Amino acid sequence: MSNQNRLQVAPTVTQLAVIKLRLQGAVRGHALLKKKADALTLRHRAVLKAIVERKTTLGEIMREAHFSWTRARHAGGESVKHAVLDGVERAKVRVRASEENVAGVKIPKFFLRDTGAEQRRMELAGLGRGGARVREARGAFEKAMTLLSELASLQTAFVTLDEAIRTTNRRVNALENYVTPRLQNTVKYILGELDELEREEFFRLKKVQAKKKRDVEQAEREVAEIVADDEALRIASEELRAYDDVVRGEGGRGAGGNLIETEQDEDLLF
Amino acid sequence: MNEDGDLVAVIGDEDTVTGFLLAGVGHVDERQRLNYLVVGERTTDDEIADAFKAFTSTREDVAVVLITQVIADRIRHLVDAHSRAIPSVLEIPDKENPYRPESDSVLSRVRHLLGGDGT
Amino acid sequence: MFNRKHGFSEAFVRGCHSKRLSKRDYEELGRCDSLEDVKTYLESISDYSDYLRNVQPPVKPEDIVACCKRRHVKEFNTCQHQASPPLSTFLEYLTYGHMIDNLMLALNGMLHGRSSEEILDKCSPIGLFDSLPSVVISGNVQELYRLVLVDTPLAKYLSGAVSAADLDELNVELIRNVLYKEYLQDFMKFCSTLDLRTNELMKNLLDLEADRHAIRITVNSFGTELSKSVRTTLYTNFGTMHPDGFVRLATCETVDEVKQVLVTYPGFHEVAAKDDAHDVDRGLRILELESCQRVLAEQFNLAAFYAFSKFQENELSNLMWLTECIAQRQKSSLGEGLICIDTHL
Amino acid sequence: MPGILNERSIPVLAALWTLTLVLIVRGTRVEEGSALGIDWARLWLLFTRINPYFFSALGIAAAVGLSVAGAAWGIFITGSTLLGAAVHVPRITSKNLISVIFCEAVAIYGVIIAIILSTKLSDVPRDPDTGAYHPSTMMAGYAVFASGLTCGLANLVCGICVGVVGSSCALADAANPALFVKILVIEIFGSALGLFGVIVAIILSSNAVFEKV
Repeated sequence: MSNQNRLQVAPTVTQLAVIKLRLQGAVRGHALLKKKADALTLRHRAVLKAIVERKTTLGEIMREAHFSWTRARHAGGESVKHAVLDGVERAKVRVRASEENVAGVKIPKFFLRDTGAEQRRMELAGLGRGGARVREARGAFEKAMTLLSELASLQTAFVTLDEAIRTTNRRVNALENYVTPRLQNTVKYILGELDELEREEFFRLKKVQAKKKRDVEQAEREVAEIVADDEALRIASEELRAYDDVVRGEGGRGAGGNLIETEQDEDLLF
Repeated sequence: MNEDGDLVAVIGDEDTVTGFLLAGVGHVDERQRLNYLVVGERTTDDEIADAFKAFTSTREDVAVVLITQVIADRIRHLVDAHSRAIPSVLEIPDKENPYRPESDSVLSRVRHLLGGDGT
Repeated sequence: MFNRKHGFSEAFVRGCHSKRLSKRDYEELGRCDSLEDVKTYLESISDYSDYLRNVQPPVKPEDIVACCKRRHVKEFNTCQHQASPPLSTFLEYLTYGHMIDNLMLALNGMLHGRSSEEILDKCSPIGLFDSLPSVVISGNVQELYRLVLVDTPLAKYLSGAVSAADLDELNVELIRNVLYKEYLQDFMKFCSTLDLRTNELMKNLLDLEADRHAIRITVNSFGTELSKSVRTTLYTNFGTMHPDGFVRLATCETVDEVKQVLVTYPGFHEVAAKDDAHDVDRGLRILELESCQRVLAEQFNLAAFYAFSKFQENELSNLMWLTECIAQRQKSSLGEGLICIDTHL
Repeated sequence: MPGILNERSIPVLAALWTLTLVLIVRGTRVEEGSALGIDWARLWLLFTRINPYFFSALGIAAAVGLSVAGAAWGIFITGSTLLGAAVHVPRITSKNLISVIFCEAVAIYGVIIAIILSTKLSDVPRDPDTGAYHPSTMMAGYAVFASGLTCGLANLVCGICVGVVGSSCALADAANPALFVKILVIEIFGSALGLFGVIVAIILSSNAVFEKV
C-alpha cells in the first residue's frame, strides 16, 4: 500500500471511527454538490438559451433604432446630431444591480432606472426641424436600452454561473477522485493493519499455547515414566527442576520480546 | 455603488453613440469624464483600448459597457480577455453591419457550450 | 439688364441644377445593393466622379454624403465668387441660415469645452464666416457674444433677440429658432429692396418658409417643456398664415389640431389631408420644392438662386436617406424619405 | 454700375426728358409781353432752317448705332447665359452660336441700311435767292432721318428680344436638347421683327432723292 493515497493515521480503532465519519461526510457532500452543479447547469442552460434569443432579437431592435435615428437625422439635418452630442449632462438612465440567489450563487441582475435627471438641452433638439422624429428615435433607443439591460443581466449571470459551475465541478471532482478514495484507502489500510495485528497476536498465543501443551505433555509423560520406574523418578525430579528453570526463563523472555516488537511496529508505521 | 445606480458606457460610431445618448445614458461627471467614446475615422486602436480599459477596470461606476461589433473587432484581444461579471461587456450591432453572432465573444462561448444548437 | 451682371451665375446655377439626380437616377440608385454600386453609378452618371474618386472602399454613407456636400459647396462658392451686388448680398443671406447653425454649434461646443478644431470640423462650410475661428476659441459666453456682435453678419439678429445673459441660460435650440426667425424677417425686408419680380417670387417662397417654420415648431414642441407663450415668440411676423393662423397654431396641442388649422388654408389643404403626422412635414417640403420648381421656370430673377439652394439641400438629404437605407438594408422604406421633384422639363 | 433702366429710374429719366423739352421750348420763346406760350412760328422757322444733311447724317448714325447697340445688348444677354450654361453642358456652345448670329444679323441690318442711306446723299446747292433748301431736298433729309431711326429702333428692340430668347434657348437646350429647335423658331420670329424695320426703312428711304431742281 502506497503512502501517497491515504492519510497518515495510526491504524487504531478510534482513528478508524474518525476516518469513517469523514468518509461519510465526503460522500454526502459529494451528492449535495452534484445536485448543486446540476441546478446551476440547468440555470446556465436557461440563461444561455435566453442570451441567444435576446441576441437575435437585439439585431432587429437595434436595426430599428438605428433606422429611426436615421429618420430623425434626415428630417432634422446634421444639427440634430450635434445638439444631442453636445447636450449630454447627467445620465438619465442608469442601471441598478440587485442580486438573485441560485443554489447559493449570487447572480447580479441589472434593472434600468430612470434617475429623472433633466435633459434640458436635449429636450428641444430639432425644435425647428425634425423634433418629432427625434422623439421617436429616443423611444426606439430606450427600447433597445431595456433589452440591452436584460442582456447585460443575462450575460453577467452567464459569467457568474460559469464561474460557479466551474468551482462546483472542481469540488465535485475533488471529492470524487481525491478525497473519497483517499479516505477509503485509509479505512482499508487501518482495517488491514488491525487485522494483521490481530493475526500476529493470535499466532503468538497459539505458539505459546502449543509449547506449553507440549511441555505439559512431556512432563506428564515423564511423570508417568517416573511413576513407572523409581530410577527414572529421580532423574525426572531433577529434570523437572531444570524444566521449571527453562519455562521461567523462556516465558519471561517471550513476553518481553513481544511487547518490544509491537512497539517497534507502531513506530515504523508512524 | 452609487445609490442612483451605475452607468452604462458606450463605445461606438457617432450615430450609435448619439442614439444611446438620446436615450439618456450620457453622463458627464464632476471631473468632466465622459461615459462614452465616439469612434471616428481618426480614432486609433490605442484610444479605443484605453477607453475600454477605463470603462472595464478603472471606473467603478460603470456596470455595463456597450461596444459596437466593428469596434470590438479592433480590440478583440481585450474584449475576449475580459472575463469579469461586472461590468458586463455587450457587443451591439452598428447601423451598417447586421448582427454577426459568430464573432461575439460571449456568443461563441455560448455556442461552444451548447454544442452546435446555439443558433 | 439682369443678365449683364447675373446672367452667367444664373446660367451656371441652372447648369448645376440640370445635373441634379433625376427621378430616374434615384430609381436606378434604389436598385443598388451596396454602397459600392451606388458609388459606381454616381461616378458614371453625374459630376460626382471627381469627388468620389478618392473615396476608398469600404464606402460609408457619410462619405457619399460628404462628397455631395463638397460638390454643393463648390458650386455655391463658384457662384458667390462670380456674384456682384445685389446677387452677392442675396447669396450671403442664403448662407446666414448655415451661419446660425454654425454659431450654435460653436456656442454648444464651447459650453462643453470641445477643442476648436473639432468644432470647426463639424461646421457647415457654406456658413463659415471670417471670425468663426476666433468665436470658437473665445473663452466664455460673454466674450463670444461680444465677438459675434462685433464681427459677424448675425449681429443684427443676435442683438435684437437675445442678450448676453440669455445666451448662457436659454436653450440653444431656442436661440437657434429665434435667430432663424429674425433672419427670415430680415431676408424678407431685404427682398423688398430687390426688383419687382424677384420680390414677388421671394415673398411667396419666404411666406411658405415662415409658415413651415411655424408649423414645424408647433408640431415639434408637443410633449416638450416649451410653453405656448414662448412658442408664439418664435413665429415670424409674416407668412400666408400670419397673423390669425399663427394665433390659432399657438394654442394647438395635438397634430390633429394643427391639421384643422391647416385645412382652412388652401395652400396647405392637401398637406393637412394626410393621415400620418410625419406626412405634414414631408408634405410641406414637397410644397416648398414645388414652388421652387415653379420659380426656376422663370428667368432673370434672383429667386432662382434661392430655389437652387433649396434643391441642393434636398438632394443632400435624399442622398443621405438613400445611402443610409442601402447601408442599413432598409430599402423597403426608400420611398418614405426621398423627395424627387422632377427637375427636368 | 447699377442698371440705368430699372423700375425706379424710369420716372426720373422721364422727368428729366420733359424738363429738357420745356427748357428748349422756353428758350425759343420770344421775349415780349407776359403771355406764357410757345411761339410756334418761331419754332417752325427754326425747324425749316435745319440742314437736311444734318438729318440724313443723324438718320444714318441712328440706323447703325442703335442696331449695333441692340445687337450688342442681345449678344451680351445670350452670351453671359451661354457661358454659364456651358460650364456644365459644353455641347450647347456651338449650337447656340446661332442665337449670337441672330443678334449679329441685327447689326448687319443696321449697317446695310446705313450704307443704303449714305448712298442716297449727294450735294444739292441751296436756293441762291432765299438761302433755303428746295422742299424736295428737305423731304429727302427727313426721309433719310426717319428711315434710319425706324431701322435703328426696330433693330434695338429686336436685338434685345433675340438676346432674351437666345439666353432662354441656351438654358432650355442645356436642360433638354429637344427644346432647342422649338425655341429657335421663336427666336427666328423675334429676329424677323428687325427685318420689318429694315423693310419699312428701305421703302421710306426709296422716296428720298437728293437732286438738283
